Amino acid sequence: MEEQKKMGLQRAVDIYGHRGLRARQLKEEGRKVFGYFCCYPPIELLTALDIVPVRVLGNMDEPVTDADDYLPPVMCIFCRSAFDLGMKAQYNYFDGFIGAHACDGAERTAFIWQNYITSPCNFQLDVPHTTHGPALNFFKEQIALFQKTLEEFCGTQIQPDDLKQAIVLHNRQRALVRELYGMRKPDPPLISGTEMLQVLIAVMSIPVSEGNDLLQAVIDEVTTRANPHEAKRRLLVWGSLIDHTAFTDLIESSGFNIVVEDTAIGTRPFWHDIEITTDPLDGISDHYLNEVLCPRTFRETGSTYQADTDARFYYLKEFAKHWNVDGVFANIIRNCDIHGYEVPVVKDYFSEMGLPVLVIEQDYSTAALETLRTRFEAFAENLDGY
Amino acid sequence: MVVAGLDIGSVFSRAVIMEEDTIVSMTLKPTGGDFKKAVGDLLRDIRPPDRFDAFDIDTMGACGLGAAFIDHPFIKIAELPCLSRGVHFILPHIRSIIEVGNQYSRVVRINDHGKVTDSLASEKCAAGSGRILQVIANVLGIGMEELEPLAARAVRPAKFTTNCAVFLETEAISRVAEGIPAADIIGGLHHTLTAKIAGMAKRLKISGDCAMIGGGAMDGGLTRTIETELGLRLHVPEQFMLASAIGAALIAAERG
Amino acid sequence: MGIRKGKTMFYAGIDIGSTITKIVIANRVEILASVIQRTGAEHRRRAHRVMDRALVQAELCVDDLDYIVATGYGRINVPFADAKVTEITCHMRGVSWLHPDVRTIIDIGGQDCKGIKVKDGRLDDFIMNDKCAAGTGRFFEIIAKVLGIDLEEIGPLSLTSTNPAEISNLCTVFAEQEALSRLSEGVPIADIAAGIHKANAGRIYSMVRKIKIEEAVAITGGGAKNSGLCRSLQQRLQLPVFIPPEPLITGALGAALIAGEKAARLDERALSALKTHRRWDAATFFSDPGTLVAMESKNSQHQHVG
Amino acid sequence: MTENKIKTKKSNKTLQTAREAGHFGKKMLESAIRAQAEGKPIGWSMANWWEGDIIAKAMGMNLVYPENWGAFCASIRRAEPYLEISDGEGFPNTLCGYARNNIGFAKTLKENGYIIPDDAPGGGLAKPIMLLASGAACDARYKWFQSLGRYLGGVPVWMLELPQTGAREFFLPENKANNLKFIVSELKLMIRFLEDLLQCKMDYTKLEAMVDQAFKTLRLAHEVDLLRRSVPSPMVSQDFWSIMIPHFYLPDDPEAYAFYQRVVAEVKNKVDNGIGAIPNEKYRMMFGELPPWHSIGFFDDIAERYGIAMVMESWNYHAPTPMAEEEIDGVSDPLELIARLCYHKYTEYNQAALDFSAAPSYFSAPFLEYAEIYRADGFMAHPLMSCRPATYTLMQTIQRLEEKRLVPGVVVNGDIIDLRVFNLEEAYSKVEAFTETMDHYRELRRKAGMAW
Repeated sequence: MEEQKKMGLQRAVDIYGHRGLRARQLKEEGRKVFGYFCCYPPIELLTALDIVPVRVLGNMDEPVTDADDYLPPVMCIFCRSAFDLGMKAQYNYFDGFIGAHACDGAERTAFIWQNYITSPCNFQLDVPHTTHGPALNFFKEQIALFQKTLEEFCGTQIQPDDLKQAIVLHNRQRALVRELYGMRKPDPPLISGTEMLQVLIAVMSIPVSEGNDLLQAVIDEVTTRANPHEAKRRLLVWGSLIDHTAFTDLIESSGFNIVVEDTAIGTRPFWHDIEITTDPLDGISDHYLNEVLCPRTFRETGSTYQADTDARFYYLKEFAKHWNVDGVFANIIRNCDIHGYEVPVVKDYFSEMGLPVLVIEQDYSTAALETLRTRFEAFAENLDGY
Repeated sequence: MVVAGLDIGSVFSRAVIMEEDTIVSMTLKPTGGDFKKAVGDLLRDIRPPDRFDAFDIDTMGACGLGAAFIDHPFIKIAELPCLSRGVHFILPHIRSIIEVGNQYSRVVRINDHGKVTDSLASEKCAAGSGRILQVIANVLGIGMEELEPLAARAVRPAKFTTNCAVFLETEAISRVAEGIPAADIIGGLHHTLTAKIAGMAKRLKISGDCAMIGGGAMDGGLTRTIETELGLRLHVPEQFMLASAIGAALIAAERG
Repeated sequence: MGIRKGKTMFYAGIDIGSTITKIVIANRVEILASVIQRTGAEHRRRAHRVMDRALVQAELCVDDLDYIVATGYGRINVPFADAKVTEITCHMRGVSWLHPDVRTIIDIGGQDCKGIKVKDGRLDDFIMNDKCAAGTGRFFEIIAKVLGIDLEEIGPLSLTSTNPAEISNLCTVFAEQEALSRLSEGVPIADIAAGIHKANAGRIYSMVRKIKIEEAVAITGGGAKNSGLCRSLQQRLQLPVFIPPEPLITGALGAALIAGEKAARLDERALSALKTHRRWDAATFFSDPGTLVAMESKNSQHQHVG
Repeated sequence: MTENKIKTKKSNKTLQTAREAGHFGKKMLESAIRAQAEGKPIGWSMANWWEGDIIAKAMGMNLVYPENWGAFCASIRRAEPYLEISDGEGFPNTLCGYARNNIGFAKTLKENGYIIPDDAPGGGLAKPIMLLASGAACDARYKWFQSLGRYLGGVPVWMLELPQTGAREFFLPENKANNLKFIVSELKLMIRFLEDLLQCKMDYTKLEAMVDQAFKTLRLAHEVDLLRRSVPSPMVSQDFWSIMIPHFYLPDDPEAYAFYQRVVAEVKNKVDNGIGAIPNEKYRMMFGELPPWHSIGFFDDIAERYGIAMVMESWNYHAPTPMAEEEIDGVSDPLELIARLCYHKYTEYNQAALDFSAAPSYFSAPFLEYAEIYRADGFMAHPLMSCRPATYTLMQTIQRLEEKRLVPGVVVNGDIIDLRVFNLEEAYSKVEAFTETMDHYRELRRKAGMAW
């Protein structure tokens, strides 16, 4: 119970460093633990059944070997890495696994995961591509099936009030994360990109209530401590997720402070609260389909190219303005189509705001990171007017 | 029947002559850049004076990059079956092979007839090939066989940042100049190569006894490192450089 | 104290590339000295030696230098540098000083290859390959060896070819074998060389085109000294190409120019403080690994301060 | 820079009807060009398993298929310049080759004031008034059309929804009803969208007729697949890749129906007389994913050299098995029929997916079923650098075929667009070695008492 006493950033670092640890402890204490892939499965339902949701991530520091037989090299390396860890039994404590049809990579990986890494309970959540009325309807029905599957597995019904309670808890978490994001608005930011990443991944590896305590503790610590960070160029990260501090460290030691991330570990899962509706599934389905803003979801094309991009990326303007961004890093994990197709569009969009964009297609490997340093330093020099 | 088997590789050219199932003559020489010449020399030297001249050879099988330059009638055979059949002939009990060549590394599983049942090779680029070992040996002015005792003294095996075979060479060479102990550099190289090769071996689920051949087999150090990494026994046959030539002869005999 | 006094300020740029080290010493208006030497492994001692030669050429001593900027992949190993700047920025600056109309720079180094876009004298976009030897100087060294000719010959020789050989492999090692087979087939060396240049020009072009190639195009680095490669590139680009009089020093030149700008931001006291902190002497006892390690840590502290 | 690297020997189709099939590809392009000349509405469409294109056509939309056109550009080696443009625009070169080809073309179209440049391969693609995207099977097939906004600004994209249920989930009680309801209501939305766009009403009797025709054509196309189960194989993949065009893109076209009647007749005749597509059929192989269009001749060579007959291809290019009567009995609403058709297409192999734990039911599981009914000796996987989603499950398929069916697999790297990836020599030596592997596994299947 050492971890319990240590609070704040240090605890975040510990959990980040030993991701499965807390979940394994809770499992020994009799709690059920579920893994979920990408940010589309509605984990509120898990919480409502007292199940611990653990976000499945990869490891840039671990060469992909065991996955090679099942997922081809031409596939998104993040997905391959996550599955590789699975094959190496690093997620062998799951009582259940929830996959979602977010993108091709996530969907196929989830299927193959369930074929080879068996856990007692599995669900594959189909997520519609559009936000049409029928799509929302269908998505709600999918979530209902998901709920049934969980209830059968646990042998208990989810009471509407329990679900609402869970939603409140997760909304609280979203609010705390946003509050923490607010502390990156000052220059220098009160919390670095690396610290933020450690906190967010920690939060995705422990029960929501513990996560909320952790967030609160971090907020207190960050607001009271002497700010250790120096002012540097303020960077917005857009695109594929970053889930290893080696990468954020590289960026922040090359002349930048990361101040906001529009990624699947950054703002996307946390930016909007779930509305509490009479039938909770209405609020949940609406949130995950309409408010988790990954470009995998098709949003109606406007009458002009401008209207189309505005409809899809308006929120980036807000980020740029309120977080006083100097430049943008478009992070593309090689073979990530969802973001790959958007590169020219997003570049157009940011240039209109007068923000330079550094696009890097990278191979999701710490070994290959150092070669990126020159690119970031040159980008920083560019922003410095050289 | 008298059969000749040739394996014209980029670095070495080999030939064997077999009468029924016995090797009556074998030769191995550096290809030295000119395939035509290599083939010519080979066909001249392979013939034991007391017995055949080239015309006594009933059929000839050949594989390898330079096979195209053979100006006698012969049967062109893919490298993989030759390699497998050859190893099977030399080590009948072996069911899996690791070949560390000059351009690529290869892992093969064979059945009790020496036929390929499964195989993997490093493709597209030379990353993971054994070429670096020869290069570094030259730089240090030692023979491949001296690499092992050296590597044994490695204290902190050097880490290499690149995958590209060419850059790996330059990186290793500059380490030498930086005064990093040769032992650590070679140790580091052994680990780098082993990582790639072991990866392939694991994918083919290789276990137990296994043959180690190709130029890389000259370096016992690499062999040991792979052994420990994979926890299996590697056998380096005496005629490991000739395996594919022998296989070519055997297959030619079947087809001829 | 320097052997010269007076208002003129002196700046040095040192570009430590993977294979060649270049130094440019300049004042506000002209280049006073430029030195080019093979890098060798011990960058630091080399840096120190090359700088010595440059100083002699410029008739200056190290304390006359008001600001020193190091660039190139060995930039972290220059203890006497006052600042480090990436080769991308330096090339950009150097080239646009020589030729302000250049919009696209293709820099072909010994172990990497870059495409740099310039817009109103500022870095607009860039791309680089440092993962694979294809399209780098190293590729040509290796092939030249196979063909049994000097690196300097391979370019001119390729120009005499009327029928370039087909070289399909871009992995240097495989291409080496391909060249070997062609040789054995009796294909003329000139045609093989031409094929090699064609293949690499294609590789370089398809990388650089990702940053939208626009006129005027400049080729720098060792590759610019290879007439065969320049022609193949030009055929691929279908655009006029500017090659600096000394394509190797654009990085060092840019570094020197940036040194000037950095110095201009400092007052007298800050400038002299710089000089007293410079660890010139440190550059002499590098051979033993002990100091190597020591330097590493000092350097990294240094980084954090500056 | 890669010209004549691979000898493009034209492949010898073994069926007379296959040689005639090229006509349909031309027909599609020409009718679109004509329509453009006559000022009729043009739409660019993704292949969508008959979900949306029949509806669009029923509304008087003239559809062209950039994927199909991409294959055409590749086969005549005219894709490279378009790929270069796409790369220059900043699109990663890891994206779908067909997409990069089409994006490059769209840019030239825009720069040419939306008049098709004279040098455009096969007459090019006329400017569309809508883009019919599909979320099924592959993200590229909507992200790509979405990204065309930069060049066709203002041309609306309609996104077809085709749900992809998991294997376990397929058997959950409500799921099927939910899926069908979802598809139907989406199709209704699409019709409303088209009615607004074209300012005309949907003629449902016409649609009914077209759907009916499509069902008939697809049934014939499936009969061909049934005939292909016989040994020796009456036709090979080289034939299939030609004859798939009509049923894949034009099933509602009476001419396509008539065509398949001739195909069935020809194939049946060969089966009845035991005539194999290749004289010395020794190995029967299945082929995973699209072929290297620019060197189909390769398959003739390995047929000649090793007696390899390619007897079956990826699930996605085949007509579905006919639906059980109770599925369509009394169903008259064409939208309901369409919904059931494509839902059936995507889910019919879910039992196999569970039995062999080889989910998903698309791409992966079908091969495990084919292995037995087509008596396959081996599986050739052709991972596509630029059509990756189709490739994601290939490795698992190889694994499962080997474990569960004792059918080995060989990987031959290639691409549908980039000529450089496919290395002919490497492919030959791999296949030569692989014949030994197939012998070995045939022995294993015999020992295991398997049916083939």
